[in-house]
Amino acid sequence: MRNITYCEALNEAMLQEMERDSNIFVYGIGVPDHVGVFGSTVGLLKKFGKERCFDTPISEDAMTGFGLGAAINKMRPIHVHIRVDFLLLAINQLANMISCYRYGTGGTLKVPLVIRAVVGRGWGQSFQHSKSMFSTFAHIPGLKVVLPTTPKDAKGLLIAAIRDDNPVILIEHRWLYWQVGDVPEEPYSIPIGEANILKKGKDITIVATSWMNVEAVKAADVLEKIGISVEVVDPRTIAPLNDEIIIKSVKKTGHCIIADNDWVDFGVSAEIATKIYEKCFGVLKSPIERIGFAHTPCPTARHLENCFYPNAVTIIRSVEKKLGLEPMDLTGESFYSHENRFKGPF
Amino acid sequence: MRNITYCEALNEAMLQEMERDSNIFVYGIGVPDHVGVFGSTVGLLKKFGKERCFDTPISEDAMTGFGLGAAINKMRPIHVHIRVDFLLLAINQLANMISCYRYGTGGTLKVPLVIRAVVGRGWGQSFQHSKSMFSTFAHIPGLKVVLPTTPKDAKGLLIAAIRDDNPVILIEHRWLYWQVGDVPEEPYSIPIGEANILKKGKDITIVATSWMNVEAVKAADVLEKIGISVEVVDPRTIAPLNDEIIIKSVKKTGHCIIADNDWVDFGVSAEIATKIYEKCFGVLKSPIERIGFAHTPCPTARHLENCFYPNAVTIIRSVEKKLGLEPMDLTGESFYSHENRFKGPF
Amino acid sequence: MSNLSMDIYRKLYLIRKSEEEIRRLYPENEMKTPMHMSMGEEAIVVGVCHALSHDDQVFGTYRSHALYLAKTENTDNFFAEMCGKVSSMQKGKSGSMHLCDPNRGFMGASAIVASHISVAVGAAFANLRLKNKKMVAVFFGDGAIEEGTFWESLNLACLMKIPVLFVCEDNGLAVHTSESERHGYDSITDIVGKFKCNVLKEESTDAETIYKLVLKAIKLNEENQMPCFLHLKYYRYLEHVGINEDFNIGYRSKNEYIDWAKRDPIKLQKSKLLALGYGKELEIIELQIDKKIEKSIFLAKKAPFADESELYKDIFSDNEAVI
Amino acid sequence: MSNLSMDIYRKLYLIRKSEEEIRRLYPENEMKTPMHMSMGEEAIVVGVCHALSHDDQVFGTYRSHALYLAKTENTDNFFAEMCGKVSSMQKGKSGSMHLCDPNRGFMGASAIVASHISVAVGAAFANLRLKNKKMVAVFFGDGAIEEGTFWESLNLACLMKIPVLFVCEDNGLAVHTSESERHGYDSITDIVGKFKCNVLKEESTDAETIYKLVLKAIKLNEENQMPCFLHLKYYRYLEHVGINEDFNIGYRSKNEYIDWAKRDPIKLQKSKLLALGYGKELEIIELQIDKKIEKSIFLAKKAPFADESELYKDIFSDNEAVI
Ligand SMILES: Cc1ncc(C[n+]2csc(CCOP(=O)(O)OP(=O)(O)O)c2C)c(N)n1
Ligand SMILES: Cc1ncc(C[n+]2csc(CCOP(=O)(O)OP(=O)(O)O)c2C)c(N)n1
Ligand SMILES: [Mg+2]
Ligand SMILES: [Mg+2]
Repeated sequence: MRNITYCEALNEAMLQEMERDSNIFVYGIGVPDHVGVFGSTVGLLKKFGKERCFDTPISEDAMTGFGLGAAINKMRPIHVHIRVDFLLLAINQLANMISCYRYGTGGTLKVPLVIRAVVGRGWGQSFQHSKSMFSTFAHIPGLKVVLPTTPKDAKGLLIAAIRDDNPVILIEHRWLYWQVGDVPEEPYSIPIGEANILKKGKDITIVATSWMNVEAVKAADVLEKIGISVEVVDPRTIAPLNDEIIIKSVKKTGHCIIADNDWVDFGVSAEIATKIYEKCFGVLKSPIERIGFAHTPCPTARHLENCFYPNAVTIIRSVEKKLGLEPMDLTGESFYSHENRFKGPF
Repeated sequence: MRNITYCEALNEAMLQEMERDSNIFVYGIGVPDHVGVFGSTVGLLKKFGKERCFDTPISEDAMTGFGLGAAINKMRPIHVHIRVDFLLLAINQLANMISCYRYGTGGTLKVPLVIRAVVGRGWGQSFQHSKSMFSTFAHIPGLKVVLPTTPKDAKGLLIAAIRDDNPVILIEHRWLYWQVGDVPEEPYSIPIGEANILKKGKDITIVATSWMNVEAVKAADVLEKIGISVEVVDPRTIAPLNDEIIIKSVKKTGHCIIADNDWVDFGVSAEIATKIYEKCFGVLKSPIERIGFAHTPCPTARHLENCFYPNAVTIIRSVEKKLGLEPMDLTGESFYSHENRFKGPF
Repeated sequence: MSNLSMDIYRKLYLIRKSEEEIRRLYPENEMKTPMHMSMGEEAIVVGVCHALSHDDQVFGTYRSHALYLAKTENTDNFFAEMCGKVSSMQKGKSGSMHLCDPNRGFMGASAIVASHISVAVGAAFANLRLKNKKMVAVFFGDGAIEEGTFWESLNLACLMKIPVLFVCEDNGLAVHTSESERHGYDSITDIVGKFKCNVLKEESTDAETIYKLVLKAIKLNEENQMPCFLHLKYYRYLEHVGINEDFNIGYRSKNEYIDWAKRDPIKLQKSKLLALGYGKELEIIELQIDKKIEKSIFLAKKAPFADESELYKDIFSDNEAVI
Repeated sequence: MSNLSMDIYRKLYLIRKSEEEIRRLYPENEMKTPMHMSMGEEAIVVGVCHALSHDDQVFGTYRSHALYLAKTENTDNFFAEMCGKVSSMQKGKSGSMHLCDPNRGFMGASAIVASHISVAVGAAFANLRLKNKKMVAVFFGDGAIEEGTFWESLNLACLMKIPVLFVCEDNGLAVHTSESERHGYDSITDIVGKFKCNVLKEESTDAETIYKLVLKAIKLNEENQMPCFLHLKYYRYLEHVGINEDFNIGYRSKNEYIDWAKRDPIKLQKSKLLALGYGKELEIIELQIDKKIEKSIFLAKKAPFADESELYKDIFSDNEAVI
């Protein structure tokens, strides 16, 4: 047992892999500075020098193409974005270049490129720093999209991404950075494309992505007190989406809620719901409930932001409704509060 | 009755609106040249001069921001892209700027901006000129996304888009350009957010987008011969998605196929399917079948391209399977063949 | 001259004082929005905005406190928005990073580096077409010129003869990264000068100098119908985001700051006016502004938050029902 | 010299002849891929590629017939891919717009204007780090310099001292739009010259002149470790896409063509060699190439199409099962 944070796990994954393979390098805006992308790249510059850990101009599009070029020439780049929103400047590279480069060369070239992008709430980030966008990435054939939830996943999936010969986008929720968990010291990888049951249960299944897993587990813990047994399934990888464990769970429970860390409409929750409906046809006892962001741009003011984002309480109320329960008394329960974690400036 | 093509309908819509309101202008790469974006902008330069119909540098990102800037200052720009793939260079403007500009100004400014983008097959367009991407646009709150199918829709929805005070993206399949239909001469608008029943039926519902409606209607006509009554519903607008007519239809038929002009996974078909499953819970007689592109980059060679794209035959076979019918003999049927329409070069 | 100098001082003082109040109040955690402070850049925005008319338009970045106040002097809305209150035009939806006040020509601010530059060009194009004589100035940092869209926008404005003022506020830093680690050239003005563009540059912290430069830029534009690129240096006093100094971190030296602070734009303007014997007038102005700000803060604090339904409003025009 | 001239002629002739064959065969509709013909640009690609070694790498655009053949001389794969056959390395998936042959240093071609430029910079960066001495040249049109990513890539290469050859093939046109309607400046080389970049330009249609220029560029790079921007003019003989002339349309005049055709790169090289008395050798070479091409076309036509399962292959490496 060695408890470290998700952030430390990410850092350790890169450190160990970079020690193993000198062709791996990490780059991106702010990567080598003292803040190190919320701490995740801290220490890498000192250890590997600026040849392998470097800052870049504010040129997301070119820096993404740059990664592709280095990857087809046998390097293994890790490109880091402190917010996924900035990656929108490079969608052309993702959709028109990276995702199909190998295909277009008849399999001659490989594209071992990792793109890490942070999502999540801060100190009033507003509408330009709050998107998730992973459903768009998942929609495009040729990209793998991974959303680690636990510290153990963070290390294992990042190592798997680095070792993968294909482009992998890792989506990391910044609130997860502080999650603490048991993480093996030695390098290991967790297969891309495997779901994970975060909590076993039998009355209802919650499929959650990224941070929403933390909220879902919390909701499950609270509901347990009134005798409701919730199973929380984390797909971890959304492209390719392996739905086996999800389907098995829903077949068992008969009820399902999907809690996605994104807008609901045309999001990941739609694809997962469709798969479940199809494969559990006739088995589902109630329609699937989808929980996600309000379908609005994200506002700045905290009280509006709180309405924008769902949380454990949203999930609890939704479970109660689905199972026909009276709303339970939640006074005394302590839920995750960002405010308790930090105050500004960003 | 006046039959004109979809392309002529688009052209007429712009012409009539530009005559009405001198603040409307149309621009984009190739817009004023003799080819005129597959013919749709032909004649506008002559009529309105290059102040209101102009070419641009190959700078999709800036030209999109440019449209936003003109729109908030009370002009009404129409930005045209000969392929939607090029719009990927401007996703940042769509997602981080255009979609939330009004929101961020507390409703002070309006963004009456139309973006027209062409999708569809050509003479071996390959993986960089064959995307659809509209599910991504639909995912982002603050954008309206419209996919006209018939010539009448083309004119009415484009006029509606031009008159709308909000950003509207119009997705036009290039094969539809040759469709002929009755189009009123006077200017008229079709409300954004209204589905349309293209063919009435009672045994099964096909919800189709863009070109797939033509294939669906063809499939329906063929199936009619063996006594199968297919209802074809065209949502026309996917954001905001008004599913009333779709739901009514599926409640009536009990069976549903969604034929989307895009990749299946994480596409529009997932959102529509989820809505149907939810609102027709217990009513559906079989799981929804989703038809779309193969989940691969689009290849160039025609025989592989033919496997990539679904068509009326795909739909017929799918209906038969769903209704437990033997595959019917299709010899003698003539299906749409691109080859008969034109040969290269693009 | 003294009227001009005094007006300029008023704006300089208004900005500095407002930000000082932010520094005082931020730790109370009522302003839940990331503060990218302007301290140090006041001469630029005041100089430029003073040369513009009320109806002229500006576009800014997430670092727009100074620009917003220089253009609008609207401290009521400023503090209301910082506190996320319903009394702000944006009702708290936008925060510090997306200030706006279109009626006073502040057309918006973007927190995606460089993304507003092309928008400004489009806005200027519309003004040209509508012949309404409104100028457009777009402000951005030295980091923004690394984004491709800057070059696209510059090319476009030069090509179409759109009279934008491109105002590059060069503090030599993008977050913690110095210019030399980001730019593959020695002089941006040398490069831009090769476009069909007027180019002016200045390192002064004297707002009046900047003001005169901008008058010149506007005149140049009238003469040759070319946009103008203004390259203006300044020193960022505080950390990239947040209200503190950060000289202890080591990526820059405090000595630089000390040098620049000697010619601090507010102090500079004040000493000029004092030398001219305007001590009394200054006192009055400062007092008025202190009051104005105090009142704005009081109102902001007192105001309620918007109703939760506000979340769903103002996404679409005339179409609130459909979201 | 004569060997060099002859080698260069061989490549020039190979390219021209191959495209003439495309013009002959395209109406048969077996090549179902959009043809952006190279005719007119042969001197550039041959001049550049001849100065590169076998292992050096190039990146091209949708208009890469000439570049592909100059770098690889691989007519078998070329025609197989044009016909969409399984005998091509890409098995018909890519067509005319996405030629590639990494083993011969042709690293790929993109049909999204300018999108490959940054990829080339990254590839050159990898070569630098891996110390494998491979040069990288990236080819793009005068339209590509309007895309922001060109400027980002240029800045990056200059900043990081990555020795890329940026080869701008300037035909003065983007589809039907002339340069003056797209560029807000007079001279791109004047601009790029202000970056930390070597700049060379040439209007010659003599491949040997280009060849020497590139040797100079490579030498310059060794001396000062800066990338090099080569600005090379040429005339596009045919329509933007397709195999026909288009002088009847009116956006350009046939007289321009007639002027350029007088110094057509293939004719020019041939007449130089003829003047030196190499008539016999030329005949032999031409005959060899005619045969080579004839055989490649024969093989391409004869080859079968790939199995339909090919659609799903080569998306992911080692991971064909998961798509
Ligand atoms: C497209 C994009 N990339 C990255 C960022 C993160 N970021 C925020 S501010 C900043 C530095 C910008 O520097 P500069 O333009 O010089 O402005 P300054 O902060 O110095 O005023 C960066 C990289 C961003 N906001 N947008
Ligand atoms: C990003 C993007 N925008 C638009 C197009 C459409 N398009 C194809 S070729 C072309 C012109 C390019 O001109 P240039 O770079 O000079 O190359 P040339 O065709 O002259 O060789 C355009 C606009 C495209 N392929 N990619
Ligand atoms: Mg800066
Ligand atoms: Mg050209």
